[in-house]
Amino acid sequence: MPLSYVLVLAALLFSIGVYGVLARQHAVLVLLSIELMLNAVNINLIAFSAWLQDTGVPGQVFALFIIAVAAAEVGVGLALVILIYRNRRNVDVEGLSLMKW
Amino acid sequence: MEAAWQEGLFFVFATVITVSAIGVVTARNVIHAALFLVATLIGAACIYILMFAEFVAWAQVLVYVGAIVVLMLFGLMLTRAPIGKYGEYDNDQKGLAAIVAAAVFGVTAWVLIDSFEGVELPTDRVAATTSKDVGEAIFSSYVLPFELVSVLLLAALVGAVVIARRDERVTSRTIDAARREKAREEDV
Amino acid sequence: MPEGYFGQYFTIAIFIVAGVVLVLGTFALAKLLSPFQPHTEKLTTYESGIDPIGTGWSQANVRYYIFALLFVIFDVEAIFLFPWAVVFERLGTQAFVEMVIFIGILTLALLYAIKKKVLEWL
Amino acid sequence: MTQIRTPEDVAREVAEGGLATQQMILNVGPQHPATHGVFRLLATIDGEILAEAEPVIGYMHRGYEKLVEARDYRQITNLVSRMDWLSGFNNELPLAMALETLMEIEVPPRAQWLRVVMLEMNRILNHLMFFASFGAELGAITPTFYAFREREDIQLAMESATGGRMHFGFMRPGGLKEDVPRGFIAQALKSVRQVIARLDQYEDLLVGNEIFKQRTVDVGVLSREQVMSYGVSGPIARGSGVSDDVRKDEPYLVYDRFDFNVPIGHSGDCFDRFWVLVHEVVESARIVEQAIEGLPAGPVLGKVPRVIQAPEGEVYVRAENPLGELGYYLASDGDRRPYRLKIRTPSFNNVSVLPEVLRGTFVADMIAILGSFFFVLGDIDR
Amino acid sequence: MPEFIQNFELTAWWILAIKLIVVLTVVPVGALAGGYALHKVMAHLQHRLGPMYAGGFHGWAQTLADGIKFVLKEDIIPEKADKPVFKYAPAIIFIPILLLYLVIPVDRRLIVQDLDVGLFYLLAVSSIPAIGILMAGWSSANKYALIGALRSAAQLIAYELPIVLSAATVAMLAGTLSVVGIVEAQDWPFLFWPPGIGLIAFIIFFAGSVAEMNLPPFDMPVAESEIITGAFTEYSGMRFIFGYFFAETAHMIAFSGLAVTFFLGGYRPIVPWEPLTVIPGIVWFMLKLFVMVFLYLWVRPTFPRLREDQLQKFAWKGLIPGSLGLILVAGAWILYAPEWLWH
Repeated sequence: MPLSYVLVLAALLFSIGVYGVLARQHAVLVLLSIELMLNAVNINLIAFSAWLQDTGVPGQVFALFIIAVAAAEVGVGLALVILIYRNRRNVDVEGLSLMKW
Repeated sequence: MEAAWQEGLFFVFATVITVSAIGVVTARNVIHAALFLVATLIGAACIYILMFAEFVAWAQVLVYVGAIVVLMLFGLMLTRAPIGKYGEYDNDQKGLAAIVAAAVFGVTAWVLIDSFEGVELPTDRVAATTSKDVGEAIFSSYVLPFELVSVLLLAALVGAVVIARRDERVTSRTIDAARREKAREEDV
Repeated sequence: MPEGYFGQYFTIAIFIVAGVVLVLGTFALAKLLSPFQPHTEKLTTYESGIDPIGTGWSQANVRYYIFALLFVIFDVEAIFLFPWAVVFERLGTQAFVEMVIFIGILTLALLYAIKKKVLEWL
Repeated sequence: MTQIRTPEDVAREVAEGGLATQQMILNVGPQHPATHGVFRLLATIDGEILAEAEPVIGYMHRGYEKLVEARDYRQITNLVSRMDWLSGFNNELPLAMALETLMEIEVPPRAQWLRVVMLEMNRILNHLMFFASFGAELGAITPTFYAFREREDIQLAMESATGGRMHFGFMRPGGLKEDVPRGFIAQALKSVRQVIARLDQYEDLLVGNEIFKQRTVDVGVLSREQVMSYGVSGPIARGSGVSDDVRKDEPYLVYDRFDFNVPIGHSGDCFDRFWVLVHEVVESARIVEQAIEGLPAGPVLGKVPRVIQAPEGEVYVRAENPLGELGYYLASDGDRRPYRLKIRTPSFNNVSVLPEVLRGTFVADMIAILGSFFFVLGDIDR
Repeated sequence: MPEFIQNFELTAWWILAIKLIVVLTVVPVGALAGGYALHKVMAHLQHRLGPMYAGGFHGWAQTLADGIKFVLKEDIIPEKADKPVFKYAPAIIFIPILLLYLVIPVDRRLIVQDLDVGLFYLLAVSSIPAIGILMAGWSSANKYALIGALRSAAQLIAYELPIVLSAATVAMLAGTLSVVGIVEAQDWPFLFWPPGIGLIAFIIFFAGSVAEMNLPPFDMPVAESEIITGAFTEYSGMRFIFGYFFAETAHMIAFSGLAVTFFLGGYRPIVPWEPLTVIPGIVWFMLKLFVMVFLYLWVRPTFPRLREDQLQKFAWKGLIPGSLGLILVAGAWILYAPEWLWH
């Protein structure tokens, strides 16, 4: 199976994530789209790891680290969203112009 | 024979991933979007298994599906999901966003296809990467990032606790904000 | 039928499909056998026999979020714990100390949460 | 006292944004497993915590006080028996006593002693029922079956004498309907002794259980002042350390001849209320034992005119029902029917204090508190 | 003997088919039998007889009759519910539980599929039902269901961790994640060696699994006296069965199997004496399984339930720090305990 198939899939997933980040208003949905992008990265890493199997498994290890980073990102991100929701009763990223307020 | 199997399955999973990822970014209901994300994540886990990374695949299921999505669902139930079943969550730059996304996809896909033309993934491996391989790699070569992960998680927890902790001042301010908002709506 | 590594997952995939068929098949069977007489009263939301006030999609408690976050953090720990569990005996003291530090830092997180009383309810 | 809001009021408040902190209105009841019938709590909850709870009653209102005005006294005896369906005999007693006072009927000693036997057995029945339901509400299912095992024996004894299992209709102004049958004495004695003997099991199963203590100690504390100001009575009042028992304070029948204690709690939490309840079972069993041992011979019905017709006058009679103080205020204009019968039921007053106790507790504690506020719906709504 | 039996060859496909048939029979039948055992054990612990009529002998067909009744029940989906999510939430709860059965070795060779990461697979799969429960509770648009789902999910995740961490202890002692490898690595006396570690891990695992299955004293997600049936308040018919009853009993049997595999030596004889080793491993496994199932059933009618905050406190301040400490103790033991203590 050609490596480029997997890479194109990852690219597709990544751009869907990009679309989500740009087109969504709800902050949690933006976070979900970021997860899509992180997963695209993971797919890439795993694919390269499978390709370069003779050099050990750094790709997979990095994927694990990315999962950990995603966990931290979601944790803090959602906490921010909750705080914003508490103060403003909505979570539209469009309305987030606290500095101008 | 093996290669054909692998390729066919790859296309099945790729379709699942793509369709559900599109579901994530277009769903009209936030919970549905999160559930589409579950499908995407499980599809990605299947791809990992196809790429001989079974440990990462199950780690993905354990952490992403079992924990991060649950956290997301809790987060959603803490915010907008309860109030309306369906809502308009897209902003008015949908068209622009689609163009940007398509451009990103076009450029990266072209670059990737161009640079990795003719590279074939191995399909004849007898065994996958074992948990032993992963463990040895982490605990001999990647010790520092591993320890940093714990610091990162600690920082994330501290940050989240500071931000999301129940605080009386916040609550009363919330009420004020709600009143202000209501007044603003009435003005309009 | 594939063998070796793919064979293992082929079996599991078959069982997933079989499970789906089992559940959905039973649903279909139930649909065939059971009566279907919808009625407005029957389809209302149950709330102790009273018409619900407000919607059922109400806001959750923020404490649940902290619990879920703690869980995520320790779950991430678990994915590093298992590779460690199978190799630390061979790698010896060095790997053991690494894990002691790792668990120590995460225990700090738990202690912080306990100290900030986010695990308390009232 | 907080004003009771109707659902419409609350709905309006929600619509107006008065509850902007996202509190949720939850109806607990009228059709809910924990409310023993059609009792409704209008709970405002924030996550798992109750901001406020309003009891809404009246779903079972049958208009007893009006019904009795159209019935003669014999019919009324059977009617009030159904008011608090767990302690029928106890409901019948004060009415008979009121009539006896007005009509100046002498009750023969055997009837008095037998009444005590029946009353206390009925009290055991009632208390065991709440023992069972409290356990069930806290998720322990086994106590239910233990309690019903004991209830069955006592009920068999009472059935052999009265023919009824819940609504006995055995009381008559002036005494009892008839003498107890042969074998009743032995059976009653055996069943109450069994209860005493098995009390250790209950102590082990619930009272001594660590989880049970965690769920009940310091939960739903009812202060002495609240007891006083809301007119709470019965085991609930005694759980808060208020020594209030009509049997001791104002002995009626022959209660002054028996040696029994009134168990008193001190902290007024769910655990103390439950502890009082369990220990009252023993005390009641001891009274039954003593009453049977000292049972005099003789008739069981005094000289009663053919037609029961209370002379003009009024009387207030109170007695210690299993759930608290039951009072009948009987005003007669000399007819065969009461002119007015005002019923003061224990559960009504006891439940009125609930909003005070429930404020700021957990949803789970709400269930423990409801379980420890021993009430019967029929008794509240009459 | 008919010709087709003589010519029958046990190819890989046939083995797979047999495995499929066995598992798909064992799981529902086991769930029914577990339900019957639940009725009977509980009844006898409470001075009752339990079911006595259905089917004749001691009411053996009671749960079967219940099952048939539920198939015939009308499937009511509330008007306000989110229909697709509501409909398929029970499947998301039940199918992962079915998948747990795949890696439990009933005998040395009798296992559906041994995986190199078997233990990890188990934990990953058993973390999925939390999503199903949240789906069920949220889609019902019912307040009780939502409270129940939140409680349930919070409880599942809080008690998932003790299970994961005690399983990590097991993996450390065995030095492998393969389930068969774990059974093989255990030495007599399974639970009690190394001293304390195995037993404490077992207790933590047991407490965690009782909570995962929503058995008392951890049954507040479905506390009928508080929130009716929690997330399943609006469910009826077959969906209720798969989401709740089947899931509960199938979960119980699966976790009993896991406890046997991780701690009680799986299919190996309880004492390594010569005459006992003749008895096939499947018999030993089943015996130990029955003991475990009975333990779970015994817990059920014994305790009142805890409160939500007490439950979380028990997990986060008791079990989780305890199991983290246990991991370090086990690691120190494995690395530094003198060799002669080991064998």
